[in-house]
Amino acid sequence: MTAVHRSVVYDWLRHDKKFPHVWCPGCGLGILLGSLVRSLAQGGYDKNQVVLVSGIGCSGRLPVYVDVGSVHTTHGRALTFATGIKLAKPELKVIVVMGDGDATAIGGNHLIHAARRNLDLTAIIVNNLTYGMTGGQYSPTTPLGAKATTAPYGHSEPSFDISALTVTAGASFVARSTVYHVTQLDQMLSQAIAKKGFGVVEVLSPCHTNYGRQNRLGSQVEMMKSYKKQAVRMDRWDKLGSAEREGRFAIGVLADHERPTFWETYQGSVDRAQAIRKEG
Amino acid sequence: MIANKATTKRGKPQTKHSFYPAWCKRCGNCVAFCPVGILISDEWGYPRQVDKERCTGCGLCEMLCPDFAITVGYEKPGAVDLAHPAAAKDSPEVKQEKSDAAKAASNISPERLAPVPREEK
Amino acid sequence: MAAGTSKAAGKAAKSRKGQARLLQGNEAASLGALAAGCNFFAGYPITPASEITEYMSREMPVRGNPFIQMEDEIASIGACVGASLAGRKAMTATSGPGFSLMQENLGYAMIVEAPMVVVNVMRGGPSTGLPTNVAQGDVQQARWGTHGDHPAIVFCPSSVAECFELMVKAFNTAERFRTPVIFLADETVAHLREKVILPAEGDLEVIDRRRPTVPPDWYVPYKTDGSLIPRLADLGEGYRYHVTGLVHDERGFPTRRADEVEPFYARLFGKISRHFNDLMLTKQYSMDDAEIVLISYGCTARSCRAAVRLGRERGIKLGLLQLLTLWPFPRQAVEAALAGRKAALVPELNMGQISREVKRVNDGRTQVIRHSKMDGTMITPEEILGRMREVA
Amino acid sequence: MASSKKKETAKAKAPEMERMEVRLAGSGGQGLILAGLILAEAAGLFDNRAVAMGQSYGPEARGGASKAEVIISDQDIDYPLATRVDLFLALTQEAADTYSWDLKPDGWIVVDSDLVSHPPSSRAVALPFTATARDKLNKPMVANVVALGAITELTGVVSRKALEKALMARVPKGTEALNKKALAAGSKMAKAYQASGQLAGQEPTSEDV
Repeated sequence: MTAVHRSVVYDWLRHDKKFPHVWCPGCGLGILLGSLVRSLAQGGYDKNQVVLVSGIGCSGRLPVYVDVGSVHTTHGRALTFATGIKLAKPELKVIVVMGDGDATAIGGNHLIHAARRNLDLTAIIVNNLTYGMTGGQYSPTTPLGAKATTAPYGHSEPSFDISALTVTAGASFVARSTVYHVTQLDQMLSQAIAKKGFGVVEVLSPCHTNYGRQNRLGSQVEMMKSYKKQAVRMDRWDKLGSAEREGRFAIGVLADHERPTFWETYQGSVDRAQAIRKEG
Repeated sequence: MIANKATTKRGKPQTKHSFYPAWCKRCGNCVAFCPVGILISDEWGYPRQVDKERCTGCGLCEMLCPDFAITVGYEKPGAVDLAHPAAAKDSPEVKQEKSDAAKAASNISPERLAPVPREEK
Repeated sequence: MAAGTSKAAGKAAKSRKGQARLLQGNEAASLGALAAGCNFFAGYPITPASEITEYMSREMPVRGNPFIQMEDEIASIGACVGASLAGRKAMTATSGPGFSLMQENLGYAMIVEAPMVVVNVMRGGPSTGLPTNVAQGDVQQARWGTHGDHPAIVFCPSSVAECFELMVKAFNTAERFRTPVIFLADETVAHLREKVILPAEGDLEVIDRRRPTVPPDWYVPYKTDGSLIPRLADLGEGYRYHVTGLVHDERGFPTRRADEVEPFYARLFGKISRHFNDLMLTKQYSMDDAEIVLISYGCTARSCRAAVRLGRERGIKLGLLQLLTLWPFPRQAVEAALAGRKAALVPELNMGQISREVKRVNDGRTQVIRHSKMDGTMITPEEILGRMREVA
Repeated sequence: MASSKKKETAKAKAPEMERMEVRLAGSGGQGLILAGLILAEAAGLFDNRAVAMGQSYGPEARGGASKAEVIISDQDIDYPLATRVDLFLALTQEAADTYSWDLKPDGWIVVDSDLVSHPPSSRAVALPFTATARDKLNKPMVANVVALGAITELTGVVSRKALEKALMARVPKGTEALNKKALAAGSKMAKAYQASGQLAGQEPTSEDV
């Protein structure tokens, strides 16, 4: 595998869409955008064969910056649109970018069913622990006790572990990384995109503007530095006791296995249907 | 492979940073995460390279820049960067420059410079 | 029995085109969709529309086309919009509760101008309502269900034969105008079996969307010629453009500029209103000398036809204007039907959703009376004739 | 109207038929919807008349009263549901009770003699459909076909030939002979019934109306 140079991103960005982009200064989405584009270029995909689909929220604005077919859909439903696109044209590489609220609150049902069906899609879930675009309300991944504009006295619900959820639901590939671990992120994305079946990459990304400010976590620099402290690579994570795991999270590949995709099993139905019809 | 590239005193290829102030939002990622600490914020919060010689060309600043406002390339042989003459390892001038810039930058928070866009979903 | 039905249906689908067949409304609608080129179906089962989803699950794999039963109706219409953008002729079918769930993505299809057909087989509502009973309560929802102001095209069949014909028309309209089209049937028509003679395949006019002919670099996704209908490129064909539910400029990128937003909406409405005459379908029964006119649609139009027949046997000069297009509301046809009549009666299985439209376009000289029924059963011809005393 | 059809034979060109409403009722699982389909296809596709068929939709898949209604006419069928039923077949007491409120006073009422102890009218023709299917054909599930054979013979609502063709097109492969037998058993019992003269005196009296 020959490495592409970082500057390849400029070949993939949409220059008729004016930069700078809409996100706040320091937002991790920009880092993810670069990482995603590098991974696509690295994989040698044809721009014409890639479709980027997103929902609503800060992450929803990501596809517009990439010079591929891009579809910015409704809140929580990006995976359903992607399902339609993929089934309509199975040869396309369909990548879905969602936020944590998008993917696990309003779109939680679609997420688990997409994983169960094992559609050949890549789902990138940008987890910033909050609803950033609408002002910092709590999301299903907001930690217990954290502050949000709708949890002024501290959040009273436990949170989802997105990666564990999608592993259980049957995704072929699940990995977690952060925008701080950007070289690892490039790798995880490359693997997920190349994977046949439903690939999930959970990307922790700081929202210093809303989540960080309300919880006094400092600027995105401090938040990214905290990722450095909290993130533990999978091989080490397995050796940690539960006390040591407190306040930390694992990064790396959580699941990677082969399962037939929906399209493959559906071809079985197609064959049987055609055989039965031929018999009359 | 890198024969046509300028080299540093230690024989490594000489890197060249390009900054695009038009895209830069002055978030400070590049300055904060440069492993060798050769990027500083100027008085407006824009990054600037102070010690070209020590740049390893790792590209982390480029990858961690959310705004695609930095590229790290290689100096062409013989090119002279007039704005940033090669500086010795944190020479007194560099130290002074860093502390001046830090002072200036501390007065201006990035958030104040670029209002946070807010919209309803 | 299930095996017998599917076998007969399958055999029939192949060999009996152009011949008489006994079909259920839902089956005829499905066959109409297939005849019109439907090659993508995503749905979620719901009474009384499940037969369409079942029929498609049998027929799509035979043709090698995708069928998927999604996790809910929101997902179903989402998948249809995605497939439509990737070049397929997509359809989903549901009933009231599912149709309510679909509204947001229906609005999305409207704003990105994705051609597709949404079937809503009306049952009693609101909420779970009367799942197996007939009603016509979704007429205004079909027009105004999704938020924001937008045009809507809604067809409403009253017989099994019309289920087929109007479904072909629905797909052709969707493709021609680049818009979602709603096929609004009701439980009676959807479950009714009638003998129909389907046209042979070659006799049908099938319209496909206009795709760009320029090279990708020249493609401006929402720029239009005089027709106001932009050309739609399939995803993955080299035309790398952006699709968004935000109001967008000609290039497809979000805009909030007043000088781009206004023309956007003007075009969205204009592309439909410019072709009103092609869209507004009506049928007339005994209208020439009618003194009292019935205006109706869906299964209730069948009651009206019987009432016209029975009324005339009794010396009441009744006529019927049947609306096959509910939206855009066939104003001219209704105006013409009202002109010079003693009175108009609008029977419907709701509290007056079309009668208010009839009243709206009435010039005031004709008495317009609504006849509402909401007990989960059809209006009988005798009930309509029973109103004649107050009319005459 | 029904009586005028009595002597019609399969070969003769069927006379012009005005709207005729048939209701087949029983309990879910007795195959009355299928019987309705066969009747409708016989009339529509093989006798070449206009036909409309509706059926009851309830939450129960089995049990409970269920019905199929077939409207047959040589004119276009405007109102597609039954208004006054010309021919009512009931295979259970519950169905006979539930669906007999809108019968035509001079219409046909045919019931299963074992399962319907209290027919809706004293004029009702009671025949042993289920018993015949069970005892003579060893297949209780073909009671619906036996009944179809009988009502066709009695009323001529469709031609015998059309019914047979429609039946053969619908039934699963391998059951053709059984179904033909069932049809014949139905016709036979109807003929015997007619021969026994029990139809005399069946004209409605004031008590029935």
